[in-house]
Amino acid sequence: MLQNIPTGLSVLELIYLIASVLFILGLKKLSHPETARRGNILSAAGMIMAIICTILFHKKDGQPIGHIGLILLAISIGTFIGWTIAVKVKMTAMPQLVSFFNGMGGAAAALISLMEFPRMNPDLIARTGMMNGHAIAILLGLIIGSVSFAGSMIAFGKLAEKIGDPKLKFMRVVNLTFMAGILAFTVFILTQKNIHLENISWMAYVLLGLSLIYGVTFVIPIGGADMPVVISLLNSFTGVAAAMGGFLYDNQVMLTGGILVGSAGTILTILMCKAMNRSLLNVLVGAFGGGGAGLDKVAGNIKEISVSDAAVLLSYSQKVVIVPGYGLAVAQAQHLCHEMEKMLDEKGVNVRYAIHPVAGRMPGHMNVLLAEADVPYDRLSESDEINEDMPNVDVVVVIGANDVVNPAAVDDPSSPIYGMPVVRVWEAKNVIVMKRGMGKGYAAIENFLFYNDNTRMLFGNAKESLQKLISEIKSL
Amino acid sequence: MLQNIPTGLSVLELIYLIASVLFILGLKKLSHPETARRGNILSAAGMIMAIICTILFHKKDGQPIGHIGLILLAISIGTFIGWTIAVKVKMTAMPQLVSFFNGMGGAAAALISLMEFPRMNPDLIARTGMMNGHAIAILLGLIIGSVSFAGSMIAFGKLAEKIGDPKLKFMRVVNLTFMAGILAFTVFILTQKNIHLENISWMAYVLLGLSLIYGVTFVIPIGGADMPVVISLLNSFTGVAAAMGGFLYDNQVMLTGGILVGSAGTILTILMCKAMNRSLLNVLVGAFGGGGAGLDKVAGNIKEISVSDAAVLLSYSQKVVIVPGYGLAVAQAQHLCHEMEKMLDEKGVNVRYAIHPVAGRMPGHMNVLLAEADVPYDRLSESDEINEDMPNVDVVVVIGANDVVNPAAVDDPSSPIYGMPVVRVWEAKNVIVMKRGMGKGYAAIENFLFYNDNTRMLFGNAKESLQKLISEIKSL
Amino acid sequence: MQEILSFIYVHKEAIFIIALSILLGIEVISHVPAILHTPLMSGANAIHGVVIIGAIIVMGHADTTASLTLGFLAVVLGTLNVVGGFVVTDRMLEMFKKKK
Amino acid sequence: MQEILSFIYVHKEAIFIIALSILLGIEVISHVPAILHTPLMSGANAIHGVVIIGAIIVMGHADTTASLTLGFLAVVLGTLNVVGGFVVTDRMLEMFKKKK
Ligand SMILES: NC(=O)c1ccc[n+]([C@@H]2O[C@H](COP(=O)([O-])OP(=O)(O)OC[C@H]3O[C@@H](n4cnc5c(N)ncnc54)[C@H](OP(=O)(O)O)[C@@H]3O)[C@@H](O)[C@H]2O)c1
Ligand SMILES: NC(=O)c1ccc[n+]([C@@H]2O[C@H](COP(=O)([O-])OP(=O)(O)OC[C@H]3O[C@@H](n4cnc5c(N)ncnc54)[C@H](OP(=O)(O)O)[C@@H]3O)[C@@H](O)[C@H]2O)c1
Repeated sequence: MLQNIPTGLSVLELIYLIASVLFILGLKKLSHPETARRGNILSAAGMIMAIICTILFHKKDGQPIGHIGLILLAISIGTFIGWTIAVKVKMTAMPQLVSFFNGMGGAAAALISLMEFPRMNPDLIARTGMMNGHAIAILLGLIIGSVSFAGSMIAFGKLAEKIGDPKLKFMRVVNLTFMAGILAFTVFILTQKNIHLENISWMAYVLLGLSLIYGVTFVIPIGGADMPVVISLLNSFTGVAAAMGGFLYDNQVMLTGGILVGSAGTILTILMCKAMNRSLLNVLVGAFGGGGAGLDKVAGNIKEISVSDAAVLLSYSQKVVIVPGYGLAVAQAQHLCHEMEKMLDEKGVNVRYAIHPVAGRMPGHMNVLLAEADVPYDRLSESDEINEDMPNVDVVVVIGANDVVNPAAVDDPSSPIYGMPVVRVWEAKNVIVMKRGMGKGYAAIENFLFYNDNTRMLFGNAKESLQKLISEIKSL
Repeated sequence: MLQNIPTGLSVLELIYLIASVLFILGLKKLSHPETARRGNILSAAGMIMAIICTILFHKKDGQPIGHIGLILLAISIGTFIGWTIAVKVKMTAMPQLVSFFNGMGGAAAALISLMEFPRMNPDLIARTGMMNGHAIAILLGLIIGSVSFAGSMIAFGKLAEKIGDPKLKFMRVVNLTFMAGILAFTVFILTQKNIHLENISWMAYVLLGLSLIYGVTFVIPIGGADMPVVISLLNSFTGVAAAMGGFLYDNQVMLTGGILVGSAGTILTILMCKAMNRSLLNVLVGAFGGGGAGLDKVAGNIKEISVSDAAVLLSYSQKVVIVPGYGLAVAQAQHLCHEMEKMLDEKGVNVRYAIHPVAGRMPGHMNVLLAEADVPYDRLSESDEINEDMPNVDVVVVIGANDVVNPAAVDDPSSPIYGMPVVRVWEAKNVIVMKRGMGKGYAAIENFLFYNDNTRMLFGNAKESLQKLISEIKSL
Repeated sequence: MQEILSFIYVHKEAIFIIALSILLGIEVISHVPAILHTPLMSGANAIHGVVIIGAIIVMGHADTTASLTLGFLAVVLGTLNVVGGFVVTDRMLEMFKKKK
Repeated sequence: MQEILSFIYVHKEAIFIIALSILLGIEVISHVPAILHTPLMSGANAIHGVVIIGAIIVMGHADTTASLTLGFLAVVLGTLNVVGGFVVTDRMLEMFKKKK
């Protein structure tokens, strides 16, 4: 038995082992800031090894891989398109791009299942009926892959702002119905006995159709701002779908890689929810989200500040902290923000940025945004760090942030964001808030910071306000 | 194929899976202080499940487990002895006990290999010669198991102070020779072809003998104080030996459990070395260790303090920190130490203990020691914590500690302990050092703390000095 | 029930591998700082592109034009996932690197 | 060489399980605080007592008196490792628990 194994197959297994370990190490390094980039390269190396060696060494019933020319063509096309898109797209469009690529993986998994379904071993089915590991893996791969594909495309559309956020309360019922339907139909397929495969091949297509629709109805009602969480969830779905393929072909690298992403993705989803102080269920069912312009029901005193006063206040301060938020990204004012920071720096003002982990609409949004504008990395501090020093800060400039500077998170136990870590800007000596009006943030709740004694509002689109502020500072 | 599998075997696999997961979770919880105890219980639950279900459900070639009565008898005997020893033995004798139990596991693994050797499948050997997975697993299990057994017994003897630390420089050569011999003999066995097993069964015994001797010669030259590290290493050896059994019987729980301990044990060994700022190689080859009474070559001023002066100084302080060390354990003075601390506490003195992670001769030695004397947990602080507050401390009492309060770790780059974290007692206003004389510590290096201006020595056995101090404080 | 149990027995190694991979995934990710959530999501996204291996196998053993076409599509999509995933992740991480 | 490669192929699942377990072991332990080193060592020591499963299997299928005797010994020693290991660890950890 030992002597008859072709060397190629053994080498392939070894390569698969190495690739799996590289995936794990890569993921591990990806979760530390200093090693993240190397981690990504490690996983990529594992992937390339696995692909090349599969083409070279894989055998099925003694047959090597055929159609190599076409396979290489397909890979070239995929590489060309993937690379071009990935390199060209703007930094701020990254989340939808991740969603798009995730959908591609899901589609590939679904296609594999679709093709394997009619090819199942008739002997096996004669013996066990459809209730066997092979059939289960195929069906799960089909369902999960297509849900992931359809869902990712919707998420992509939402983030690219091509699909809106319809308020569809009844969707919850529709979704549950669909889920039950898919489940029932799967069980129906699995309990078939003594059948010919040709007679039930159509069932795979029905299942595909159902799953695609479910993918759409699942994501449609969730608010656009929650898409990062949804993408992370669909990401772990695709991982599981890929693992099903590993089960099918007794292929350990697909199994490990897929399951690894499945479990890491699930944890990541939960972590992302936690960072927003919400539960996953809450995100999926959608208790809040979408934000919008809120009515000002609070009778309080709003104090505005003129651009010239703001310029003077900033120029003669010692310590200034800038708290960027979603509005800065919307206004695409990061470059102006950096310009102002440089000008103040030249005047001898100590300027830092307080980066809240969930400011914006994706984790790390602010880092990416400010990095795009070439803000030096050492100017960015985590909000916790800045909080300690807050009482010594002369002016905090809040640019398009709202929820992440809401004192309710600290002092109002009835608030939905109570307990979320926030930048405690109200402890600084002065606060200048730049936003367009009294619009609410993502959590759609009131922010009493704006009514504080030491808060001054500078209304207007962040880009224009910053522009004015800069010319004012220049002319001082 | 699917229908013919007896339910018992499937249940067994499921239980093995659960047990493996419990082992992993248990180990994970064991590494956090709050959950450690629950972690241990989790792993124990996994083990019990695995044992019971093996007896009930295991089948080999369709045969269930036989001799169940005898097996239960053996388990009862083992449980009785193990439990009795484990419960009776004094807390301070724990390390040698761990070593003893570790040796038992190693011996069991070696015995299994010894019995499996003549039972190898003759067909397999006819086809592949001895070079097959089965034979490799058996031989590795035999070698590693017996090295671990013999080594653990020696470590046990050293910690129980039944075996000394002979200074045998030539042992290194002997060891390398033995290792090479074992390796060569193993390769010799594995390259046998076309043989009858009966003709080579004696080889297993020779290998056993060689490995046992190597286990002894490997540990003998290492200093007694380094035994915790050696035990941790042998611990991971036994894990690997157990995993070999898993390979042999295609038994996943043995495989996972064994390998898990093998890798966790290796990391732990390295962490232990790191905490002492040494490399594993340095420990094994033995650059220093064993300690001993050192000659005082430093011309400096040693200032003694009388018991009554010390009592006055302590009683009228506000903040006192006690730094316990190996000498406290040797003198078994933990109860007296607690008594003194209570008396000072009643006088309104704020007393805390600074626990250095590698004070004593095993990690956590001081925690165990002081817990035995019922010192409340919240009086114990990690050395890092205390260090910050050190300048505000009125008196530090160093009881039988030496290396962990050596300023050379901070200011003498040429010192072998340079870089090791230490309790920076010299920053306190006064330091009282209680030890018998000018004996050196484990690292056998000079300690300039004793010559500092604010240091006073209180010579004598820790137990007697404390006794005198207590009656002095009482009479104040 | 019987079927599920037999299933477990037949696939015991795969199930062990799955269980261990799940635990590893959890263990490896659980301490990631929030700012790395997006790149990590993207990096994980690239890794499940390993589904391309399956696509290659299917296509490499395709016997009809229909299955060859579907297989071709699967390989293209899988490659998109892999290449796009890794490149996008790298671009994101580039933004995080310390500038001098 | 050929033999080693074939070996890898035949035992591919076991090898994967080993690789994953190694990584898990490293991952799980790597942040343990120093004061837990000794109990952790002891707890890990108890876990490799899983070798007792092998001892039970050997003894349960022993056919000669000699092998029965050796098997008996192996089970006794294995039990010692398991029981002693867990009990000692528990005793140590008891010492660490917060007293009220
Ligand atoms: N980062 C993530 O991963 C993530 C993912 C999902 C959800 N979230 C959630 O998103 C929120 C992030 O908080 P945040 O403080 O960054 O943003 P926010 O609370 O959503 O507030 C953004 C504010 O910016 C203002 N704004 C919008 N466009 C502007 C423009 N062109 N110029 C100036 N101001 C403009 C809006 O007020 P006006 O309309 O008055 O101008 C709005 O109040 C949190 O609630 C977080 O939980 C985060
Ligand atoms: N914890 C671990 O896991 C572990 C394991 C292995 C090695 N180590 C090493 O052990 C050392 C531990 O440091 P340490 O400061 O605790 O101990 P130490 O440096 O070994 O010093 C102990 C001191 O106690 C004194 N002493 C001995 N018996 C005494 C008695 N009956 N009454 C009073 N004093 C007595 C000795 O001086 P006299 O002879 O003058 O009395 C000696 O200088 C470190 O170097 C560490 O790296 C630790």
